[in-house]
Amino acid sequence: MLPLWTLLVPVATGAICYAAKGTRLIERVHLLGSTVTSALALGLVWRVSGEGTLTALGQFFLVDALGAVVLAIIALVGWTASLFSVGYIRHELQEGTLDDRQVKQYYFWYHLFLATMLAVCMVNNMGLLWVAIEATTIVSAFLVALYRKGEALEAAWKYLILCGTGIAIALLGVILLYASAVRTLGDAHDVHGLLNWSFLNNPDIRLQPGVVGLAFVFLLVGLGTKVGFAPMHFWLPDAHSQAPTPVSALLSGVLLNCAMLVLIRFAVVAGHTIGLDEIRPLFIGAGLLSILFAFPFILVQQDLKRMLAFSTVEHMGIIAVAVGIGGAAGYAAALLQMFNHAMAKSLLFMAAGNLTQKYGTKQMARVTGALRVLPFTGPVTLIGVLAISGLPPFSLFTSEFSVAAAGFAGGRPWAVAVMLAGIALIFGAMLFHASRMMFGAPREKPAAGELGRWSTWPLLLPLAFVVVFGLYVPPAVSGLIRQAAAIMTGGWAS
Amino acid sequence: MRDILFELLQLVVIVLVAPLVTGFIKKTKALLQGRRGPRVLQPYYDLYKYMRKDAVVSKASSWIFTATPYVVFGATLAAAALVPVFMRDSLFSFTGDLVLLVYLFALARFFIAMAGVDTGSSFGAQGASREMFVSSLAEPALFVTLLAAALPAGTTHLSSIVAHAAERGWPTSPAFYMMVVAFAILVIAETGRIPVDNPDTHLELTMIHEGPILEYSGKSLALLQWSASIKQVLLFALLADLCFPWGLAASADGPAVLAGLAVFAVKMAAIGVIVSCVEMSTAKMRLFKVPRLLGAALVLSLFALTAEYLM
Amino acid sequence: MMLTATSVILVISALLLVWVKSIMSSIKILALQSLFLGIACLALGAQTGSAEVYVMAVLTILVKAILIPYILAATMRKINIRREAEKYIGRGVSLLLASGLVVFNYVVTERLDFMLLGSEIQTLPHAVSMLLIGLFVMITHKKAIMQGIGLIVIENGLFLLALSTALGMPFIVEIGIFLDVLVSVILISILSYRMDQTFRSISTDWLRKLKG
Amino acid sequence: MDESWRIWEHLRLWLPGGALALLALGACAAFLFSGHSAVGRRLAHGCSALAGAALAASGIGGLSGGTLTVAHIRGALPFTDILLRVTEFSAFFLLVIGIVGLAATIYAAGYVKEYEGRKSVPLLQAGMLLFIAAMAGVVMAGNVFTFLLAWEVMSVVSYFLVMYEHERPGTKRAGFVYAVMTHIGTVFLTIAFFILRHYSGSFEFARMEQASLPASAQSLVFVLALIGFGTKAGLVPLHIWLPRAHPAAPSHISALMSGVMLKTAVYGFLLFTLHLLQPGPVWWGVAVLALGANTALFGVLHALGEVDKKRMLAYSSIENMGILFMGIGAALIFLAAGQKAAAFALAAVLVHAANHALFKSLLFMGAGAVLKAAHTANMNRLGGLIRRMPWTALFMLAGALAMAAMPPLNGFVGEWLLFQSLFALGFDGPATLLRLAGALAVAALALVGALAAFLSVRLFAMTFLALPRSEEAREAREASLSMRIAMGLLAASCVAAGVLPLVFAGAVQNTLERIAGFSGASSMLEVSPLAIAGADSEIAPAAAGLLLLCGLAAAWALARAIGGKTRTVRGETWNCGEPLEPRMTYTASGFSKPIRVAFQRLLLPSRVLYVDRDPRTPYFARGFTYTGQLPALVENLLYKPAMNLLVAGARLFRGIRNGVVQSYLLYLLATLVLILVWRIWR
Repeated sequence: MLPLWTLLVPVATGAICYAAKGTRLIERVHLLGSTVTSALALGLVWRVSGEGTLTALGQFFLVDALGAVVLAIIALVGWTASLFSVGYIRHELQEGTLDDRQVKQYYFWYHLFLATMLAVCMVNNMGLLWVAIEATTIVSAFLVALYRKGEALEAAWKYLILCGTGIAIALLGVILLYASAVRTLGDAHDVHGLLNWSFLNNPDIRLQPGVVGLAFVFLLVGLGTKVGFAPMHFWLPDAHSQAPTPVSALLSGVLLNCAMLVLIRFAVVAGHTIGLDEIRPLFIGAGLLSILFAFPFILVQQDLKRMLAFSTVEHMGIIAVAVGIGGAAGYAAALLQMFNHAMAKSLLFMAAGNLTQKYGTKQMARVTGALRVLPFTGPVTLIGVLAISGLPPFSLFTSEFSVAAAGFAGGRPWAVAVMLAGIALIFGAMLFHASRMMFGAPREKPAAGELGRWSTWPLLLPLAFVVVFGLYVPPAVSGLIRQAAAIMTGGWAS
Repeated sequence: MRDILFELLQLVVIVLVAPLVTGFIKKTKALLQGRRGPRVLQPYYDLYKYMRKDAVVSKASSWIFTATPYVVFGATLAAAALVPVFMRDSLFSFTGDLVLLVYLFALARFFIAMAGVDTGSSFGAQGASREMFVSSLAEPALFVTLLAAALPAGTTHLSSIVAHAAERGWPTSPAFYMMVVAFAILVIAETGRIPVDNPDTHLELTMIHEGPILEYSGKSLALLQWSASIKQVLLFALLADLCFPWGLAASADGPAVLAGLAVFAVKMAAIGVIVSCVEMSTAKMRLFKVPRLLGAALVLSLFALTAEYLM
Repeated sequence: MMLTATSVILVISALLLVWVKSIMSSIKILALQSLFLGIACLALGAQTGSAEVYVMAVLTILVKAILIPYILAATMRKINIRREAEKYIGRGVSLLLASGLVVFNYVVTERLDFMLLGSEIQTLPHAVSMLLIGLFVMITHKKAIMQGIGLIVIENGLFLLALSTALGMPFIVEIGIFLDVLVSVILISILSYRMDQTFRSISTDWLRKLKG
Repeated sequence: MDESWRIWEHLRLWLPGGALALLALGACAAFLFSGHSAVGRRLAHGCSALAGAALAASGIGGLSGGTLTVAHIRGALPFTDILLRVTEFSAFFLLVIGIVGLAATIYAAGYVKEYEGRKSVPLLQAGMLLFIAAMAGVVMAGNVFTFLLAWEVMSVVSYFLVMYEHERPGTKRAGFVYAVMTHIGTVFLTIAFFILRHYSGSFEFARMEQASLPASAQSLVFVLALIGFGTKAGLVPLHIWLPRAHPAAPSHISALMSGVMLKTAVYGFLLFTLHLLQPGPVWWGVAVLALGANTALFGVLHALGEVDKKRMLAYSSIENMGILFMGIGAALIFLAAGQKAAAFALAAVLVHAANHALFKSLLFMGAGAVLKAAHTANMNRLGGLIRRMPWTALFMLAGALAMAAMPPLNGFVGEWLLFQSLFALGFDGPATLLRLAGALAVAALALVGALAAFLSVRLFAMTFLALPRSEEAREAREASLSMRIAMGLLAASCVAAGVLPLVFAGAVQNTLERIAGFSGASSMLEVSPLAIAGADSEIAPAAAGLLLLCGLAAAWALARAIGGKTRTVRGETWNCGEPLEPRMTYTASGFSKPIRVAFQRLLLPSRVLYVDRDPRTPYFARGFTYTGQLPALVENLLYKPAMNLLVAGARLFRGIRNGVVQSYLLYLLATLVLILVWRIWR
């Protein structure tokens, strides 16, 4: 019954937040709700890592190690972001950029957003997987459009239209898959269970290669839009830069991983029928393209949050390359990279939130001497930038090294070489912007000093993960990741 | 025991003979120019005079200035202990080879240059700068020439080179002669003689070696000039050793040594005459013409090497 | 057979959508299209006699043929739009291009052997071409609301495909899809309303601030 | 006896790890007590002093008796184990790191007072400790992951240390260029390692050594390694970061960077060429030799053109790295030909590496002392400091003499060994052309050596001699005790290493004995406590030093004997009758002018003469301002254009994101269609 509760708690919290009166009360409810949600989710993860895949409501919910990894990300980032939200929203209230109604809406949609993402990790039926992903789009679109600004509106619109279209294309893929399943196995099995992951993730299942191949193309393009593969990623920087900062953290730290999870699941299923060699080049191609696309935009970027968004595109590319490389090592590396990136990127986005709120601008050119102005956020941002570009002793170094190693072992040296080159270039570009913002003597305005406890302490959690996982990954975590990789390899019989 | 004594004698001879050679060159130059010129022994009188004079030391200078003459003399003396003059072996041949020799000279130059700056006089600094400049251009040519000279023996160990060359007999290869010419040019440059430098002038525009020691007087000056002439003899001797090393005493017995001494005297005289001829027949070069001369030496020695390799 | 006929009609209506000028009339066309779909669904229900298909037919007619057009129209009235639908390219050209897309897609789908999927699957090319036309409409029109309409056209095509291949997706999935479509249409109308409030227009020309 | 031996055995095992632990501990202490920094500072310095000693000791310990495995920690993924070990080869570098680290620590105790109140001192100390630890980690790394981890940590930490005084103009850029260059270099290394992994099937160096690669792959790895480590070593044209970064850091950090960090690049390159790769074709050696010679010449010429003391030292580091790579090149040529002389060349490399570590860090510390005292590193504004800071001057003199490779200091031993190995190449190189190459290398080395002497004279004389050319220089005060102790330590070790070659050359021999393919090293190179003997020649530095002393004594005695006792009176320097003023004395830029003129074809110096004319009459001028400097050619001709091209391209490409949602949809459609086409017509 745990999954059901994990879904209901955030929905209820959202509803109460919407109904409740008074900011303080809302905040309390919000904090309580998100804490409970994360606790439940982590509990799920714990059970899965202990007992393996578990199902609930018959076959309706299914949580396997693969989903558990993303579930853990949602729990951690979601909790951090919700803590951060309190400080952020208070500040916006003081500034007058948000009013009480919007605050209510914010908390309402925030929890709904969490719920939809949790659903993505827990539903068994792959059709519902699609429904859940579409739901995340709609819900988060409301959050992106929270501010009463033309830009916010524009971002939300682009987000909705592009992702809506993409998802619709993906639906075509789902339908084809289902159709093929019905044709081949319909009379043998119950039609309703045909789209279940638990049923389809089975190497012995052979559907019609032609259909599934076509279906996978639609799925890749459609879900790829949501994941943010170049050149379908253009909604991403807008949405991420216009949304309230905690939401940006969720978007690029969690939502994209959810989409990636869905894509991986479909790829696994498709892999049974059409084999790996049809799929791997697509993943690697999409990944490399995303990495190379991101570089120029980061190099000549002026907007801080948009720069981070493009770096997210790059990292989704890295993950895609890792998935395309495949093999137990490749998948493990991909999942580790997912986790580490989620931590580092949410850290960076929240730090960026502090910067923008402190300086009152997202233009990097106007930010100077941040190390002095924000004695905590400044160094943290610097660490985040170094971490996100895969420098040790931070966690992404380990995972990116693993990706590269797996790539060479898996016979993709050129892909890895290109990837490494891209990463190095992007490091240069990001460091250029970061050092211009961080170092140097600050101007007299704004006066030095952090915004407050609520906007600094939450950063400690992801920071801890970024630093600790760089040197030591607890066996429990690596065990879970190995399980997940095993699920993927077990699926992808090559 | 005996040969150690003789080798010591060798050292003493160099130190004592050095001013004589200087005087001899001055004299021959004067005669060639149709003057009577100073007496051959004049340098000795000069040195004695300087030694007894009180010294005037610049207020601006530091202990570097005071120490330099001793360091220079010491380094030159150490060098003298390495070079065989009339015997095949030298006193301290085990301490080092050609490279050490060159670097001992460099050490002396190093201190002279610093002393030149130390007084704060711009002549001194200028001279120091030029000194280092010329030497740094001379060094590559010098080393390649040494390589060419050491090539037949296959070692940079001076005594062995001498021994090997003495056995070899009169060389016929063109390489040998190119090497000799190159080395001669370098010796002139290192000894600070026309056309590279003019030891007899104190015009700030022309002087190189005289610049740094301009401020010196008394004992210090004496030591510096003495070591300059010792260095000159050493370089001449080196030229003789590497180019025509015949007549050096192979063993440490009286007659051989006497013969060696005689040959040595002849060699010095010959070189001295040649040098003075060159000095009176050429004019001093502009400073920035010097690199070409040294470059020529380098090219020559490289040709010499190539020829040596191809034979 | 009947489904194929329907699908042809749908494609034609979609092409018509490319042709018409006024937004209101395109909404009407959309409603009609959805109605056709509902009817076809009913017929299929009659053929197979499965309750789920009936329910879906009713839902289609209620949601897609009545509710959604109503919402859109209401929004239009609130916005009381002044000018007609503006496009990047003229009607003739766009019609030409759209038909070109359709042809391309027929060529493509020709090359895949769908005999495995059985005869009804002939609707696949039509579905795909509706998808392409929908995209085309979204691309060529400047009015924000038209992009919403394009989205629904795509949805209709897909629904048709689902119907023809496997009597629709599993029931619960279908319900979910309906819900998503409905909510997204509501969102679209809200956003276009706010657009009108902010820019005094719903032309996407105003949505060009976020570049680079 | 036996008991003590067992204790020593235990120590050998525990020292290296212990040193790393101490460093980490110290760093933490510095952080924890950052509030009241006095406590933190003492703790941190205590730890790192101990650690430095421990590293040096473990270096000595590691020089004999096989490989020690220090630590092996399992990682989350199969290839992310952390493996630390000490081989004879890495022990040598540990020794160097230990000594310099120790000196730097002692020096820092006094030097950091400079920053008290202005900046966070604990951060600086923590950085220094981590830096030392990372460098030790690089040479102790036993597998690829550990190596790259330590390597990158080293880069990151040093980046932060360079940025320590980020308010100063130019520092930002310096740090940025440094970080980017070194990171790109690391990418090359990573790929090289992975290629090796591909053929050896293991990430452990010990296993990689047995792998045999096809010739093409070997050469590829070699080139990648050359680029990767060449970037760290500052080989021209990959050097641009070095003259910016090294001077920007606090002086003891500059000392560590120039003295030790560059040596890790040498270590890495030797690790590849001697251990991981089989002996390769001759052209490897020739390429490295040429590159090295080129770098050395470039470095020394630019150093002579520089008036900022620390920048000048940085360029001279480039020069010395060039010299080291010349040696490596010679060694590679001999290896390719299977000649024993390789051992000799390698001995030259190792000895010179150690020597350079000693005297360059000494010089940087001296420069730091002067900087702290006179608040300027511009030599045109210094001068006459020998009276104000006699001790610093003395130690700097030792350093300068060492840098000029003057006997009997350590610089000479390395220079001599290198000359010998190049002579050996000239004597009996594998082929005629190679012998000629040897001759040319000899010429290049001689030129560089002589110019280095010029440089040292300039460095010392223009800082400490003549008259102070600025108010600050007149006000300068002697460095604090700890700084003097540190410099004295290094100066003493310079002399020691010069007079008793055993100190390093002996260690080198132990090392060479065990490097693959040098079992016969001893036959080539004999090191007795007092003398080094090669096949071709021998020197006894101790005897040479003794000889020099005797010479000095003789000089004094002679002067006394002949001249008797004379007086010395103080007088004005003769200045054409004018009183001598500081501004009349020669400046650093004037001192090296002849070089700029002679090499102007190569260096294209810029010279600007600004004449402040008297408005009333055209014939007189109030003043002249002359500036002559060397342009950074490589940057202007190579890097800047490339960078501009990149940025312009990016701006152009950014245009596709034009903000029009329809066009985004078009991209989507196009992608879909393209993939479909690819899928179907494949």
